[in-house]
Amino acid sequence: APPFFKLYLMIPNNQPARMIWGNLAAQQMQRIGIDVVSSLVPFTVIAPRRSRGEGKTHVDGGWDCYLERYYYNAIKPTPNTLYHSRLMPPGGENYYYVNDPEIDKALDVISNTLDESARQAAYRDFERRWYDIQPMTILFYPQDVIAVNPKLKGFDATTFNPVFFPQPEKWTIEGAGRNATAAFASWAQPATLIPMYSTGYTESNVFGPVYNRLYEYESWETKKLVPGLATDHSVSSDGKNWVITLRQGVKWHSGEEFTAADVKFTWDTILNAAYGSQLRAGVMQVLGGTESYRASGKYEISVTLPQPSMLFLDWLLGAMAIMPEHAYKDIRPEALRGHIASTWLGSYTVKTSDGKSFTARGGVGTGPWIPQGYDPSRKAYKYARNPNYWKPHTGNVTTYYLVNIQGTDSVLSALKAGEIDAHDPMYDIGPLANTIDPSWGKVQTFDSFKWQHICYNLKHPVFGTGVETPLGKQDPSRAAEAAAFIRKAISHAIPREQIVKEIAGGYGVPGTVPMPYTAPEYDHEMLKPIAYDLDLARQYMEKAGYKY
Amino acid sequence: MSAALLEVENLSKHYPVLRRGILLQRQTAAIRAVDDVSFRLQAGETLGLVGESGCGKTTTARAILNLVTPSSGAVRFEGRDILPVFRKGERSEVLGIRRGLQYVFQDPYLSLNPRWTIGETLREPLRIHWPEREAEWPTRIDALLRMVGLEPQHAWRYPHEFSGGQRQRVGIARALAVEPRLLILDEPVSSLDISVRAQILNLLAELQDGLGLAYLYISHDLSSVRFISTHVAVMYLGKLVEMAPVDALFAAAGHHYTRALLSAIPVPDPGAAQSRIHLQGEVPSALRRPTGCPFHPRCAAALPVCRSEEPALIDIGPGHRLACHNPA
Amino acid sequence: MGMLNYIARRLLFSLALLLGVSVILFALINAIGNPIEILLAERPGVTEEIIQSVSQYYGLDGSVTDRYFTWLGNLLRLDFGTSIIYNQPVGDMLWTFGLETLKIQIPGILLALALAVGASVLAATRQYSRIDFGVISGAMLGHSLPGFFFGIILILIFSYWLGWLPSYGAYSTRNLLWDSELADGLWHMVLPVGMLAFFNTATLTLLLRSSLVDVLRQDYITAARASGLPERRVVMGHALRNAVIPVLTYLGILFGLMLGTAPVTETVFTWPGLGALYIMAIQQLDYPLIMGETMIITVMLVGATLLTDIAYVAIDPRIRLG
Amino acid sequence: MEGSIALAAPPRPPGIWRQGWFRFRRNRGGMLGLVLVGLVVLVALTCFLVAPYDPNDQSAMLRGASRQGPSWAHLLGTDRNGYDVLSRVLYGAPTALAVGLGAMLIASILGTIIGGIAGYVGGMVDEVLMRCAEFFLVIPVFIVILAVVRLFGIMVVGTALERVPHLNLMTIIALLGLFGWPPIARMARAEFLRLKQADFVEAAICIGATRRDILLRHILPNALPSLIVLVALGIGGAILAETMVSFLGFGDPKAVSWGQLLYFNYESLKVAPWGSVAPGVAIFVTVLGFNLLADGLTDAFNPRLRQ
Amino acid sequence: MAPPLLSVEGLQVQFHTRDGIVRAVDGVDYSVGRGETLGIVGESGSGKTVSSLALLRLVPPPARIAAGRVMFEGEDLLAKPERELGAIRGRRIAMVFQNPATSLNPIYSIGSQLGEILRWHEKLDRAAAEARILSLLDLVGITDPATRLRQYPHELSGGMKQRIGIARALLCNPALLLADEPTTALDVTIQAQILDLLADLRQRLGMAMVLVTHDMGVVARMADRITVMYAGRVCETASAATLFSAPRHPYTRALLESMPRIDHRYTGPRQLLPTIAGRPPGLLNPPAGCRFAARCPEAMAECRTTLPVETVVAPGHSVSCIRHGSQGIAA
Ligand SMILES: Nc1ncnc2c1ncn2[C@@H]1O[C@H](COP(=O)(O)OP(=O)(O)OP(=O)(O)O)[C@@H](O)[C@H]1O
Ligand SMILES: Nc1ncnc2c1ncn2[C@@H]1O[C@H](COP(=O)(O)OP(=O)(O)OP(=O)(O)O)[C@@H](O)[C@H]1O
Ligand SMILES: [Mg+2]
Ligand SMILES: [Mg+2]
Repeated sequence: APPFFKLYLMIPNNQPARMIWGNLAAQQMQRIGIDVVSSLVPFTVIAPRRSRGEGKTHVDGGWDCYLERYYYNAIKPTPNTLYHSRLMPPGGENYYYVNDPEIDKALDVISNTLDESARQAAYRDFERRWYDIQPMTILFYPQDVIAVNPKLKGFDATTFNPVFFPQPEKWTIEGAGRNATAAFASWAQPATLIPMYSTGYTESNVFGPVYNRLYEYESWETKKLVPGLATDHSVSSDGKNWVITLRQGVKWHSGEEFTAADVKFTWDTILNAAYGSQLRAGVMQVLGGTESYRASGKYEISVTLPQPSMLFLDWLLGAMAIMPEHAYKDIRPEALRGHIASTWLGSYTVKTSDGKSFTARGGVGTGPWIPQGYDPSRKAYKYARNPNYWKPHTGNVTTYYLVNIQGTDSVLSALKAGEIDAHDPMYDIGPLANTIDPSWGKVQTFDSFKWQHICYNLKHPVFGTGVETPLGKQDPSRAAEAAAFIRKAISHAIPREQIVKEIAGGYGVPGTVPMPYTAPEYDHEMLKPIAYDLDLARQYMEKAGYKY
Repeated sequence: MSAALLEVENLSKHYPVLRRGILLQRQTAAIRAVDDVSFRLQAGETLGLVGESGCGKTTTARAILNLVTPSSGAVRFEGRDILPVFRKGERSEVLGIRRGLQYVFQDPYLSLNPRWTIGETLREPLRIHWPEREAEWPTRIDALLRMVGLEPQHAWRYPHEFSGGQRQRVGIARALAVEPRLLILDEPVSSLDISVRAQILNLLAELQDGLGLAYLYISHDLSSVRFISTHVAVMYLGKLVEMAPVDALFAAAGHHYTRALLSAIPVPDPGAAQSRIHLQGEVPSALRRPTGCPFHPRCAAALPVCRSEEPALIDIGPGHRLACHNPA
Repeated sequence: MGMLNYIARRLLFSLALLLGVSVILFALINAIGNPIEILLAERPGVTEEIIQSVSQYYGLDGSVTDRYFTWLGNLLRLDFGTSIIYNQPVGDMLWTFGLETLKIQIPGILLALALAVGASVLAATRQYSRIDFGVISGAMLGHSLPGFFFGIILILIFSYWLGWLPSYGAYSTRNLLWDSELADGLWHMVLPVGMLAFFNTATLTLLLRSSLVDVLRQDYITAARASGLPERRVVMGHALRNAVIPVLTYLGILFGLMLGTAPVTETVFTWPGLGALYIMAIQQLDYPLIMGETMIITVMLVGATLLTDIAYVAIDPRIRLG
Repeated sequence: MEGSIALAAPPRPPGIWRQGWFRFRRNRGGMLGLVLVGLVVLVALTCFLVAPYDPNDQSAMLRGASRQGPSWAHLLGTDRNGYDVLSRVLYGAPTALAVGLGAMLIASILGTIIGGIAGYVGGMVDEVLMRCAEFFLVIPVFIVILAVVRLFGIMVVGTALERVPHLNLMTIIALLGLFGWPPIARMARAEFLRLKQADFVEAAICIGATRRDILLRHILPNALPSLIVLVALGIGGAILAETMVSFLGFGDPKAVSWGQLLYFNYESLKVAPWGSVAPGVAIFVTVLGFNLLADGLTDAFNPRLRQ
Repeated sequence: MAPPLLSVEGLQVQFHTRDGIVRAVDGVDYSVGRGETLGIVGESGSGKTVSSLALLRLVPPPARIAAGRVMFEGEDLLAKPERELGAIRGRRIAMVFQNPATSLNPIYSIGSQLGEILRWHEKLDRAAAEARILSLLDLVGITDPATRLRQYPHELSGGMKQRIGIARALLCNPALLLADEPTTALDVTIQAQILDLLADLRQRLGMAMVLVTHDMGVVARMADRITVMYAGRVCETASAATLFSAPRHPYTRALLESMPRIDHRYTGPRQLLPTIAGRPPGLLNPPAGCRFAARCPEAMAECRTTLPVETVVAPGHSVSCIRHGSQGIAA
C-alpha cells in the first residue's frame, strides 16, 4: 500500500543514543503507513530551519519534525515560555507553533497567578489538554545516573539547569584528612564563564561554585528556595511590586563588599544589548526594562514588574548569579566574553574601593570557591576554598578541580583510577552501570528535569493543522482534530518502554507531557503511560481518514 | 660525386642547461652534444661512427631521425631535405621518409614492447604503412622472421622469451619491415654476448649484401667497426674529427685522438707488440668543452694554436677528412 | 646557495599553498552563511541584535573578501583571532594543544623508526629466513590493522581489563603516578604513543626492509664486505644509511598522515591535542579555530616535508637541491 | 587478424598478463590477498541473499534483545541499535567496496590523465601539474574531509542536492578520489616519462606511429601494472579513511558502513564487544586483502622492484 | 713445486630460487701462483663473478656454496670461521669490482671509506691512515689526492672511481687481487689507462691477480695463464700463449675465431665471421654431459651423456673435453 504521506524527520547527530531512538521512531512511523525520510544532521542545520523557517514544511525550507531534548529554565516548570501562541518565532521560543486556546489559557494562569492552588489547577489543565492532543510526542524522561567515589559523602546533584553545579563545599572525602582534594568531571568544555552568557550546565558546572544567587535551593531533594545573597523579600498583593533585602557583610573574593549596586549592575548588564547576553530576551520579558528596578538602599532592591511572573522568583532571583560591579564594570561590553573573567586563562588585577588590589585568576564572585585558573592541557579548572565565605563549608575539601573528560569510558576509567570523585550526568552511564564495581564507584540516580521528544511543526498541513488530511479535507472544521489523531497514532506507535529499557539502560520513565516527571506538578493519576499499540495507532490513523 | 643517400650538413644539437631560480628556470649553458657535424653516406655503404661515450654518436642518429629536434643543420635523404617534412609535412610524406630510414637500438631488451608478441611488434609497421594490404601481412611477417634467422612460430612469443641475440634480430626485422634503404644501427652488438655478437654481425653483413642496404653503424667497438664498415667517422665531444675509408683510417689515422683510440684496443694476441699512445686525463664533459681543438688538453702533439683555434675538417686524401692542426 | 634557493622556492610554494587552502576553506565556511548566526541560532532567546553585536565583535560584519583580508592581515601578525566557542585566543589554544599533539606524535614516529630499523635489519640480513617471513607478515598485518580500532582494543586490554595504564587524557588530575608530574605525563603517553608507534612501525618496517634488501644487494655492500669490514659495521654503517634515504620521504608523509588522522587518535584516547580540538571546532563551527587549525596543520606538514628534504641532503651527498 | 597466422601457430604461449598471473600465483601472500578480496566481493554481491536480517531491522530492540551476545538467532549478536551485527557487517561490504573502488576510480582517472600529461608533455606543463599534485599531497586530506563533510552538510540543506541519496557518502568518495590522485599521478608521470623515452617507443616513432598509437598502444599498457599496484593499495587506504570518518560520526548516517557500526558501538565495547569487534575485523580483513593483493601484484608485474 | 697461493677445488655455488636450484658454478678448479696473473674469461652468466665472490664467501643469498675447497696460503677459506675470514678479506685478498659507479658507497666521502678500512685492519690512527691513503691515491695515478679525499663518488669520473676502487683494494698490501671485469664499464681509452695501471702495480707490488673478463683482448694483454669458463664450468686452462696459439677446447677455439679483429682487413669480397650457433644452456636444469655439447660442432653422442672432467693435456694446459683428451664421467 502506498504511504499516506511523507514526512522528514531530522535527528541531531551529536549523540549516538538519540540517533538510535530516532531511527527506531522513524521505523515505527513507517509501520503505520507514514513515509519517513530521516536524516542525521547537526543541530546547526535544524536551528536555522526552525527559527527562520516561518513554519514552512521541510521541502519548502522549514521543517516537519525532529528529535530534541528539553528542559525548562526553572526548577518550577515554566511551560508558559515555550508553548504560548503569543511566543512564536522569531520573537519567542514557541518553535513548534503550539497554538491551542485551551493551552494558552492554562499557561496564562500558570504564569501570572499569585494563587498557588489556581496555578496547580492550571498545570493540570495544561497537562490534560496536552495529553489529549499531543502537540509533541514525549518519548521518555531519562533518569540521571552517575557514579561517584564511594568515599565521597555529602554529594548531592540534580540536572536542573542552570543552577545545578557541584557543591564541593558540602563534600567530605572519607579518610582524606582535613585538606582533601576533590575532582569532578564535566563532559563538555564550557564556552564562557560569565554567568549571563550561558544557560547550559556545561558552563554552570564551572562558574556555579564561584558565584551566588539571591535565592538558592536548600537541597536538590527538597527543591525549596532559601535565602542566598538576599535575606528576604516582600511582594505587593498584585504581585508586581517587590522589595528585596540583601545580606550584609558579604565580601567578594576581592575583598570588596557586596551591595545592591552589584545586583543592579548584573541586571543592567544582562539588559544592555551591547553585552549580547543570551538571557536578555527572557529577562526583558520579566522585568520589562531597566527602569523597573532600582537600588533603594545599600542592601535593598525595589522592583516593579510590568505584570506578575512566576519567573521572577524562580528564575531571576533563584537561578541568576550575581556579578561584581567593581570587577566587571570596566571591561568593555564586547570584550567581556574573551576576558580572563570568562576564560580563566591568566590573571588580572581588580581594584577595590579601599585602594587595595586583588589578583583574580578567573571570575570574581561571592561564592564558596575562588578560581585558581584553567590549565588548558589538563583541561582542568582549579578552585581554592573561599575562607571568607559567608556560610561555613561543611566538608573537608579545600582544593577542588573541575576537569573536562569526554567519553563515558574515559570518565569511568578516571573514577576507577581515583582521579575524580563524581561527574555530571551527561555521560549517560546507564548502559554501563553494571560494569561498575562498588569498590570504586557508587551508582547514584537522581531527579531529572529533562525529557526527550519528537516535536512537530504544528503548521504542517497534515499533522500540524490537519487541512491536508482526508478528514480535514472532507470537513475543514475537524482538520485540527484529524491532525491530533495522527500525532496520537504516532505516539502509540512508539515503544517507549523498550526505548527506556534498551537504550537508556533502564534509567528512565516513559513520557507523556512536557512536564518533569518528578515535579510536584506532574499529575501521576491523570498521566497514565501511553501504550505501545500499533493497532490502536492504526485506528487513530483511520480516524483521521486514512484507509489501510 | 653521385648524389648521396644520406647527407648530413652542419647538424647540431644543443641541450640547454637549466638552473632553477626561485620562481623561474634560466638557461646557464648549453651542452653541445652534436656540433656542426657533416657527412655523406652513399647507397650500399656502411659508415662507422666511433667515439668515446658521450661524444654525441647517439644524439647524431636521433637528430637525423628527428627523435630529437636538431638545433640547426640539414639532413638530406635521397636528395630531399627531411627535417622540414618531419616538422610540418603531411603524414603521408613523413611516412614516406620513415620508410626509407630506420633505426636499430642498442639494447634489445628495451627496444621491444614487452606487452606485445613479436608478431604484433612486426605487424605494427605493416599496419601503419600498408593498412590496405592486410591480407599480405602474415606472409610478410613470416618472411621477415626468416630473413633475420628466426622461425615463423616465433611470432607468437613475447620478447622476454627470447635471448638477447634473438631480440636484436627482431629489432632488425622490425626495421626491415618497411623496406628501408638506410639502417641506423646504434651499437647493435655492444650489449650482446661475445658468442652472439658474431651472429648478429654476420646477419647484418648478409642483409646488406642481399638487400643493398646502407648502414650508419655506431659503435665504440672498433673491431666490429672494422668488420662491418666501409668508411669510418670519428667523433670527439660532439665534433667529427676524422673521416676516412676504413682501411685508410686503420692504417694511417691522421688525428691523434684516432690513433690513441686505435692503440687502446687490446688485441687478442699475447704476442702483439703494442705501441700504445697514452692518453692523459679523462674525457672532458660536453658541458665544459675546452676552447680551440676540443682534444688539445689530452693531446701529446698539441701546439699553441690548438688551444685557441678550432681546426676545420678538411680533405687530406681520397675520402679522408681530418680536423687537426698538427696531423700525425 | 642551491640549498637556500631551494628553501626559498619551497617557502614560496608553501605560502601559495597556505593561501590556497585558506581561501578555499574560508569560502566554504562562508558559503554556509554567517557562522555566528548559525551558531547562536541554536541557543534559545537569541535575537537579531545579539547576533549583530556578536558578529561585530568577531569581525564578521563586513563582506566576505573584507573579512578574508582582515583575517589574513591578522594572521600575518600571528593573530589567529578569538575562538567563538571558547573565547580564547586561537593562537594560544593552538600552541597548547599543538604541544600535546606533538608530544605523542614525535615519540610515536621516533619509536617507530627505532623499532622499524631493528626489525628490518633483523629481517633483511636474514632474507628468506623464517625471521624475515615473520617480520614481513607481522608488518603486513600491522599495516592493515585500522589504527583506531587497535587503539580501542589496547584500551580494553591494558586499561580496562588489566588496569595498568590510563586510557584517556594527558594528565591525571590527582593521584599522580609517583607524585611526579613527569612520570604521570609519561604514563599517560604510553598507550597513544604505543598505538602510533605500532602502526607506523609496521609500515616503516615494510618500506625499510625492502629498501634494505635492495641496498644489501648493491655492489658497494659486497665491496665493503670484501674489504673485511665486520658485518655489523657493513649493515649499520653502510647499508642502513643508504636504505633510509628512500624511506625519508615517507617519514615526512607519515608525519603528515599522523597529524591528519590526529582527530581519530585523539578521540580514541581523549587526548587534549589538535585533533580533538579540530573535531570540536568542526562540530561547533568555530570558524577562527577551524581556519587557524587547518593553517597550523598545513604549516606543520609543509615544515615536515621541508625538513625531510633537508635531511635528504644531509644524508645523501648526491642530492643537490636547486 | 590474429587468426590469420594461425596456420603455423603453436599453442599460444602465455602473454604478459598470464605470466604475471603465474608469478602472482606463486606469491602466497598475494593469493591470500586475492582470496580475502574475493571473499569481500562475494559478500558484497550476495549479502542481500545470505544476510539473515535486513540491515535496518531493529526489531530485536522491540523484543528487548539489543546488545545480546551471539546466539543462533543472531550469530554475531545484536548491537546497540538492535541490529543484527552479522547482517550489518555483511551489508557493510558493498559500502566499503563502493568507497574503495569509487574513490580509486576517480583518483586513478585523474591521476593517470594528469600524470600522463605531465610526463608526456613535460616542461612548464609538467612543472605546473606536479606543483598541483604537491599541493594536494601536502593538504591534510582527512582534516579537509571532516571540514567539507560538515560544511557541505549544512550547505546542501534546502537545495535539490539534499534529496540525493547517499550524498554524504558520495561526498566522502569524491573527496577521497580528489585527494587520492597525486601518488597515482606521480607514478603515472614517472612511467610516462620513462616510457616516452623507452627505446621501443622511439622505435614506434621511427616506424611512423601516431601520437595516439604511442600513448594508447605503447605507453599506457606498459604503465598500467605499476598503476594497478598503487590503485590496489589506495583501495585499502580509502576504505580505512571512510571508516575513520564514520567512526568520528561524520559518515553517511544512511549507509551501512563498518565505521558507522564502530561509531555506535565502541562505547559499549565492554558490555557488548561483538558490536565493535566484528566490524573492526571486517575492516582489517578487507584492508589486509587489498594490501596483500597490491604486494602480490608488485611481485608479479614489477619484478624489477623485487628481482 | 711450491704450493700455489690460491687453489680452488671443485667449487660449487647454487642459487636456491623459487624455480629450483640454479647451479651457477658447478665444479670449478683453478689455481694462482704467487705473483701470477690468472685471467678468467667466459660469456655473461658463465659464473665468473659468482665463483670469485665465493672465494671470500661473499655470494649473496639465496646462493649457497655447495661444495669445494678454497686453499689460500695453506688454509681452506670455506671452512674458516667468519671472524678469521674478516682478517683475510681486504687484507690478504682484495677485490676490484666491475662497476666503479656502484662499488663505492655513494654517501661517504672517499677519505672516510678508505680510512675506515685502514683503521679497521691496521688499527692506524686518523693521520697515519690519511697519509697512507694519500700515498696510495698517488700510486694509482690520482692527481691532487688531498682534494679527492674530501669528495664523494658522484663527483668523480668513472675512470677516477675505478682508480679509487683499485686503491681501496691495495690499502693493506694484499697478496691476491681479485679484479672482476675492472674495465668493462669504462671507455676504451680509460680502459687502456686502467689496464696499464694494473699491469704496473702488479709488477711493483708483486701481487698475484685474478682478472675476470669477457674480453679476449684484455686477458691476452694481462694474463700469464687463462681459464675459460662456460656455463658454470671450466673448459680449459692454459698459459696465455698456448691458449691463443693452440686452444684445445672447441669452445675456446670458436670464441677466438668468432671475434672480429681490429688487426684484420675485412674489405674486399664480403667475409663472414665463424660463429657459435645457439645459446648457452640454462643453469636451472643444466644438460647432463658436456655443457657445450648442444652448440659444439664436434660433439659426439657421448658428449651429451658424459660429463668431461678436467684433464691435463700438456704441462700447464688442462682441458675438459672428451674429444680433446679429457676423460669423462657418465652422468
Ligand atoms: N636529453 C639530454 N639532455 C641533456 N644532455 C643530453 C641529453 N641527451 C644526451 N645528452 C648529452 O649529450 C652528450 C652526447 O650524448 P650521446 O648519447 O649522443 O653520446 P654517445 O656518443 O651516444 O655515448 P654512448 O657511447 O655512451 O652511447 C652527452 O654528454 C650527454 O650527456
Ligand atoms: N640472485 C640470483 N638468483 C639466481 N641465479 C643467479 C643469481 N645471481 C646470479 N645467478 C646466476 O648465476 C650465474 C652466474 O652469474 P655470474 O654473475 O657469476 O656471471 P658472470 O660470468 O659474472 O657474468 P657477467 O659477464 O654478466 O658478469 C648466472 O647464470 C646467473 O643466472
Ligand atoms: Mg649512445
Ligand atoms: Mg660478472
